[in-house]
Amino acid sequence: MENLLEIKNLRVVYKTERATGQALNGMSITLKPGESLGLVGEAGAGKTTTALSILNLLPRAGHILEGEVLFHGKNVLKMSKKELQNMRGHQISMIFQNPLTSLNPVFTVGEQIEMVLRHHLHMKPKQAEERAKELLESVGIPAYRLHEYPVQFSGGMRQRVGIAAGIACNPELLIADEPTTALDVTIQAQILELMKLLQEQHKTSLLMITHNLGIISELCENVAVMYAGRVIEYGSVEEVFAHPSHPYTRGLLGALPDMEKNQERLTSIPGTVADAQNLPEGCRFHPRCEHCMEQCRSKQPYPIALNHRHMVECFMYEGGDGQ
Amino acid sequence: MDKKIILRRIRHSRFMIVGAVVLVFILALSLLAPVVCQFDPEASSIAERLLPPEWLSHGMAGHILGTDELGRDVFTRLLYGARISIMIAVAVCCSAAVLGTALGLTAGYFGKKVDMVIMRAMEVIQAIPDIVLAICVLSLLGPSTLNLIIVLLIGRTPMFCRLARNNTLVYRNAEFVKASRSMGAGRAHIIFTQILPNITTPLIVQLSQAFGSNIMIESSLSFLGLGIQQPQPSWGNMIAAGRKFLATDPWVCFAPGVALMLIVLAFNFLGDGLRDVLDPKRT
Amino acid sequence: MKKRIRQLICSVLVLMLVLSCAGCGGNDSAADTTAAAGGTQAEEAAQAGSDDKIINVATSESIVKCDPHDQQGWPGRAGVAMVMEPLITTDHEGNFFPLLAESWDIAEDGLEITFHLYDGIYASNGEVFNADDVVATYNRILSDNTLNTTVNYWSRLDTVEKVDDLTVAFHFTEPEACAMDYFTATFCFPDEAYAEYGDRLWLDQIMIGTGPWVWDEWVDGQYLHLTKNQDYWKKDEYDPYYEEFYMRFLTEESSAIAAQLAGDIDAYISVGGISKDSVGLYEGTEDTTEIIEMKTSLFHFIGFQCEEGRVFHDMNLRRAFSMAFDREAIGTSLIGDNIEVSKGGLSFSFTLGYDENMDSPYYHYNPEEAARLVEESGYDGSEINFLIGSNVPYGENIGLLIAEYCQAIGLNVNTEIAEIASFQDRRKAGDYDCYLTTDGVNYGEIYNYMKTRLVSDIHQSHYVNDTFTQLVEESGHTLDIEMRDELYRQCNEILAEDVPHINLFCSPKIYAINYGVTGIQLFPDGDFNFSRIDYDASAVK
Amino acid sequence: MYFLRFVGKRILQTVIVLFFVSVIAFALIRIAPGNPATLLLPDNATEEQIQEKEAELGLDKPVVIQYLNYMGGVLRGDLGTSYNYQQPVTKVFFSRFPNTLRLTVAMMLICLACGIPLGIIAGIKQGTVIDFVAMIFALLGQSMSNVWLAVLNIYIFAVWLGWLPSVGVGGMEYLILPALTLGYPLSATTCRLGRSGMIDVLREDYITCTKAKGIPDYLVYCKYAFKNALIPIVTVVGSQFGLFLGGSVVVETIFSWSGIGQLLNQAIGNRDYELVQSSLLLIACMCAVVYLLIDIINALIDPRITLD
Repeated sequence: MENLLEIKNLRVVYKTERATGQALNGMSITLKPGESLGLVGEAGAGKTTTALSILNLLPRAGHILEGEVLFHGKNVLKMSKKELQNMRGHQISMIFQNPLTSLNPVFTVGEQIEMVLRHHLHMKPKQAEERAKELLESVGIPAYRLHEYPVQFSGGMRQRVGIAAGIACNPELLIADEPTTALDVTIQAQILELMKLLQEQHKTSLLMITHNLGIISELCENVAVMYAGRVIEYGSVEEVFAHPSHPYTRGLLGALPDMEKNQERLTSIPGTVADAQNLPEGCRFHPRCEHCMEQCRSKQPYPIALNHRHMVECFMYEGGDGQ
Repeated sequence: MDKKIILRRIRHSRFMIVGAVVLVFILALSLLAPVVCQFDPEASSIAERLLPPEWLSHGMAGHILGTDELGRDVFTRLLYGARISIMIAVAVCCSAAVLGTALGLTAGYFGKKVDMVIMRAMEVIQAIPDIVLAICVLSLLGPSTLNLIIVLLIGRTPMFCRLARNNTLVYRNAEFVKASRSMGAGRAHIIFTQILPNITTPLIVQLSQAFGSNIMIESSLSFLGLGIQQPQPSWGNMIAAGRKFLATDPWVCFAPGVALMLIVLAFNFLGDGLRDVLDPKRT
Repeated sequence: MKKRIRQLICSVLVLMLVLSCAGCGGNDSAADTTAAAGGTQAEEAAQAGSDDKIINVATSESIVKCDPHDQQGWPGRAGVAMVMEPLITTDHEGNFFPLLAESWDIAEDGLEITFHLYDGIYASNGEVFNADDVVATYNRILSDNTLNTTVNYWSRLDTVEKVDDLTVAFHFTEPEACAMDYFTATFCFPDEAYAEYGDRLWLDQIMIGTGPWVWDEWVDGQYLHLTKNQDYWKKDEYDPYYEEFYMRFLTEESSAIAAQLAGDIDAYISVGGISKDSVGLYEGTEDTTEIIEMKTSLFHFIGFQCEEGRVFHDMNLRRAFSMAFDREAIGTSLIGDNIEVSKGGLSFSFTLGYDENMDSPYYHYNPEEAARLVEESGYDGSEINFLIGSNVPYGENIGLLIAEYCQAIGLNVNTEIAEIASFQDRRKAGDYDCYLTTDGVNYGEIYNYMKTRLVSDIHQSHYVNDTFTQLVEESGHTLDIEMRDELYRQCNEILAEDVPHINLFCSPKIYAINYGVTGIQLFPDGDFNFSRIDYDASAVK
Repeated sequence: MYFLRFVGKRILQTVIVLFFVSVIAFALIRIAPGNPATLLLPDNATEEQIQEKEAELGLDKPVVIQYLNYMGGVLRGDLGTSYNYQQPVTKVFFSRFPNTLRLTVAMMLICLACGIPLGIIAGIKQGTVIDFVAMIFALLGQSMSNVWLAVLNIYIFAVWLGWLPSVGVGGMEYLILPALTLGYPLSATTCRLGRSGMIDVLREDYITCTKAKGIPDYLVYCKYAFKNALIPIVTVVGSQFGLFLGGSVVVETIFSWSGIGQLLNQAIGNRDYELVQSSLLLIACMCAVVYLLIDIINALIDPRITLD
């Protein structure tokens, strides 16, 4: 089965007035149709940049230096404006992080859903309105609120509208950029429930971007841990959560309170997140790594396959001894 | 925003540099007027009436931009006129900005009754056209420069007040204001340390544009005979006087017109550059 | 609910836009009954027959109201004169000609004047015009003594009496020297029309009269439109070629000239005359436009505040002021070469009371003598307020030049330009040291000027000279012109000596009329009359 | 219906403003020196003739009575008679008003036709040549005083090229120059507002989100982004429209365009008390209506703005 989405060695930098930040430094992931992949990492690891690169929607300051983003084998970065517009919202759609600012304040909620239907599925306004009502019902919003404005909705409800708009054209790939971060826990659970349900109904493949490991374990089959613009560990959720190999992943999992173990202190990772403007040499994590070896400081580690469903980028496993 | 960023932006902002250069040039010329030109701006000599511009044929000694209908040197009057016009503009704009902001802040922050009263007062002032205000006040108090400043001040305050009030409303119920209020900050503290810094940017931009528009309004009032009285030169009354000779001797009118355009352009360039430099959201 | 509000608001907006575009489209928006606004002149001209039967005359001041007896400006009087006619007309130089009245005789004691009307006069609505109409007109004037005509002319008229159908007798309380001039400036209206409409005769612009033209429409600030009276009672004497007459109000001189050069207007009769510097624009139009330069009696003069304790109470300072500046230089540079500089007193070569060998020493430019007088007078250098009316032609520049000359001889004179209303107010209160304004010697008479400004002292100048007052009173009652001339001459002598008022110069007026347009009467005191306007093909070069 | 409550409240506020305008106009014009009676009569009018004229005009009564009579008349819809024109103020005002209205509408059309599109394009293509040209157009426009611009227009189009008649009221060709003189500075302001508005809006998340939905660029800019950038434009352009309903004295004087501005200027010169007061009231009234419309339009555009 040929890959739905493949990102190969993607390098992206942001040129701002202050300095140039290396957001992505040779990132690679693959996604099969129907598969759901979790992308996890701290803030500034390049998660949102990845999402925007897939849709070739980088802001004015973002520049793609090298690498490819293949969707159905076709490189998105080389697509014409026409093709891009047909793909976005139709084959790939995205749900944004902050529901308060991702909905156009001066247009009704219905309009923001119907515009996708009218443009991609060429529906008549009447027909589009009906379909929009169904979509709202499906995400748990009463249909009569179609003509209301975003200002009249709470954060959670707005995120549901974003989701409704995202799944309007039954996209093959749904990118969710930290959909629940701005919401409180109870609403989070409802949103996740909703996404799980939608995934089963429409078989859309999901790229879930979050820093919340709980969400990953519930929703995704595979997980890719990102640090300073690279994927440092990739594998199935069971495998990675059971045997976290990369010191950073161990640190992440160690930071989680575990009901069974009665730990007094949670392990935390010393030091701060790698600064995109001046990344350390060699392995980006070495300043914060207890098992830091000589070669870590100079050379960039290469992906090592621990087994067929688990890969890590760390010299500790160079000899293939797979602790 | 730290100084370093602002300084670098200033260096890169073309508008600001051009505006500043032209402004400094005009200010320098008008301040050095006694040195630069040998003619008395108010002394007329009938023999040399309506001479065409000699440009630099006699160096600085000749009538560089020709003479007006009473034989007074246009270039000299231009420079002395610049002094008066700029002085009035600066006086009016700064005082209007301070008064307007104060009113705007109180209206915006205290809201309801205070806001209603101040805003209605501003509407009343704006409902009365400038010229009516000018004619009545000037003919009552006499057309001196101070009275002109008072009239222009009254006319310009509503603009600043409205701007300050709208911005204050935006910030009044912003989170950080609520936070500081919850920490027991006094009203004055909130207004001056919290709200005022946030609304200074639009006010500064408005101030720079007000300079330009104020000079234009002063020239319109002088055109109607209400602004600065002859023999004192001002660009407005020079254009008004020169209009009769537009077809036969156009330079009498073009010189102050171009000068007026240049200085207002300079102020606008400066204002525009300032807007970009102080724009917090600029990446 | 929100949807419905939106439809409501949008419909209101669309309606407003359509309404304003209708107004903007230039078609007649029926703003009100009489003066239809909008309505482009070009369209009307096209509808009313070929272009050359229409005459366009531009003036620099606009008409403000149509009341024949309350007009202030000359354009207003000229417009009314074309529709309503006076009893007699004049050439403004003392000669009178019959119009409504065929002949007239003045009683010995000057207390009664009788007019004999032509037979067979009828108004534009066919109404017969006889003695009753004249009596009705003058009774209306006597009934309201706040009208301009009443105040200016008829303060001494007692009663008007109808002798028979064609004869009217006027009785005066005292002999009125300039009565005949005043008859030429009072317009008569038909009494039946006045009985029927009353003041609406002019408020609603009905304006029925016996004149050669019929009032069609006056649009405030734009134009006055008259059509030819096909059935004029003096058709044999005056039957104009033109069908329509437009008087356009173009306050902006350079644009009026541009309009004439472009052929939109046929004559430019500016109230103040075309300025010397703008005449240059007419170069190259020598064969189409005639530049007429009229010597008029419009003169600039300066009045002093001679009250006790004020600077100019001292006669020598007034003389110093008069000698301080060069009238010739100022006049020629600002106004024109053929101005007539005053030699003393009030009169000019074409007015009564003029004396060739009058040569007052104080009317010569003599700065040394002036400076000497100033030192002797012990003048303390306090500021002298030189008030100038903003409507005085060339006033600002003349004032600035004079002030500069005075500063040179030590008089600290500062000019102040005052708006008309405050200028009048300040003068009535005497709140000035000296003021500059203009006046016209109407019909060659200087009596009115001396009586009001010096004897009854309406400007509180506190100048008192008993012999002068006695001379002026006497001249007011003498009807014989030679006697009056002698009295005025003596008055001028006193004025040249005491210098309460100093006369600068009388300025010519320049008009521009296209060749072929005839019949525009231009009088030496600045007045003008269009009622006999006509076209003469032979005159076109 | 809270909408009607808002309009009602607003009308009440307008009445208060109009009341103050009438008081201030009444006082201002009377403070100015000069007596209308003496202006209407020739110089040599005697004292009692002036008294009689004042009685005729009703100026001999104490000031307060005059004000009450005047306001009584206004409430009955009779805005008094003009001393100079001897005609009801409404007739004089509305015989001149269509000219000012035509000029203001033409000015608005020019401003909407070239100000807004230029501003939008400059906002979208920020930093390119078009943006630079638009900025120069805007800066030039804002630095032209209407005295100087009017004189320049007359010189270029009427005197030098001779295409257009420079002065007078009439058909379309008379309207172009004055409308251009008023329209250009306003379209410059609109262009700047449009540009800064667009720049701010295009930074917002929802624009990226709309693009992420594959909506073509022209729709994103001209519909979804434009509507957000519209509010500052509507407020400023609307208030200018209200202001210019009072006529621009300078432009009307230079172009002899007999509109309200010139009428007001002459009326003040002649101390025509009732004409000045009533004209100011009518202008203030129109401005209030226009401001009300602006608020309603703003509320229609942006639901976040509540008609408080």
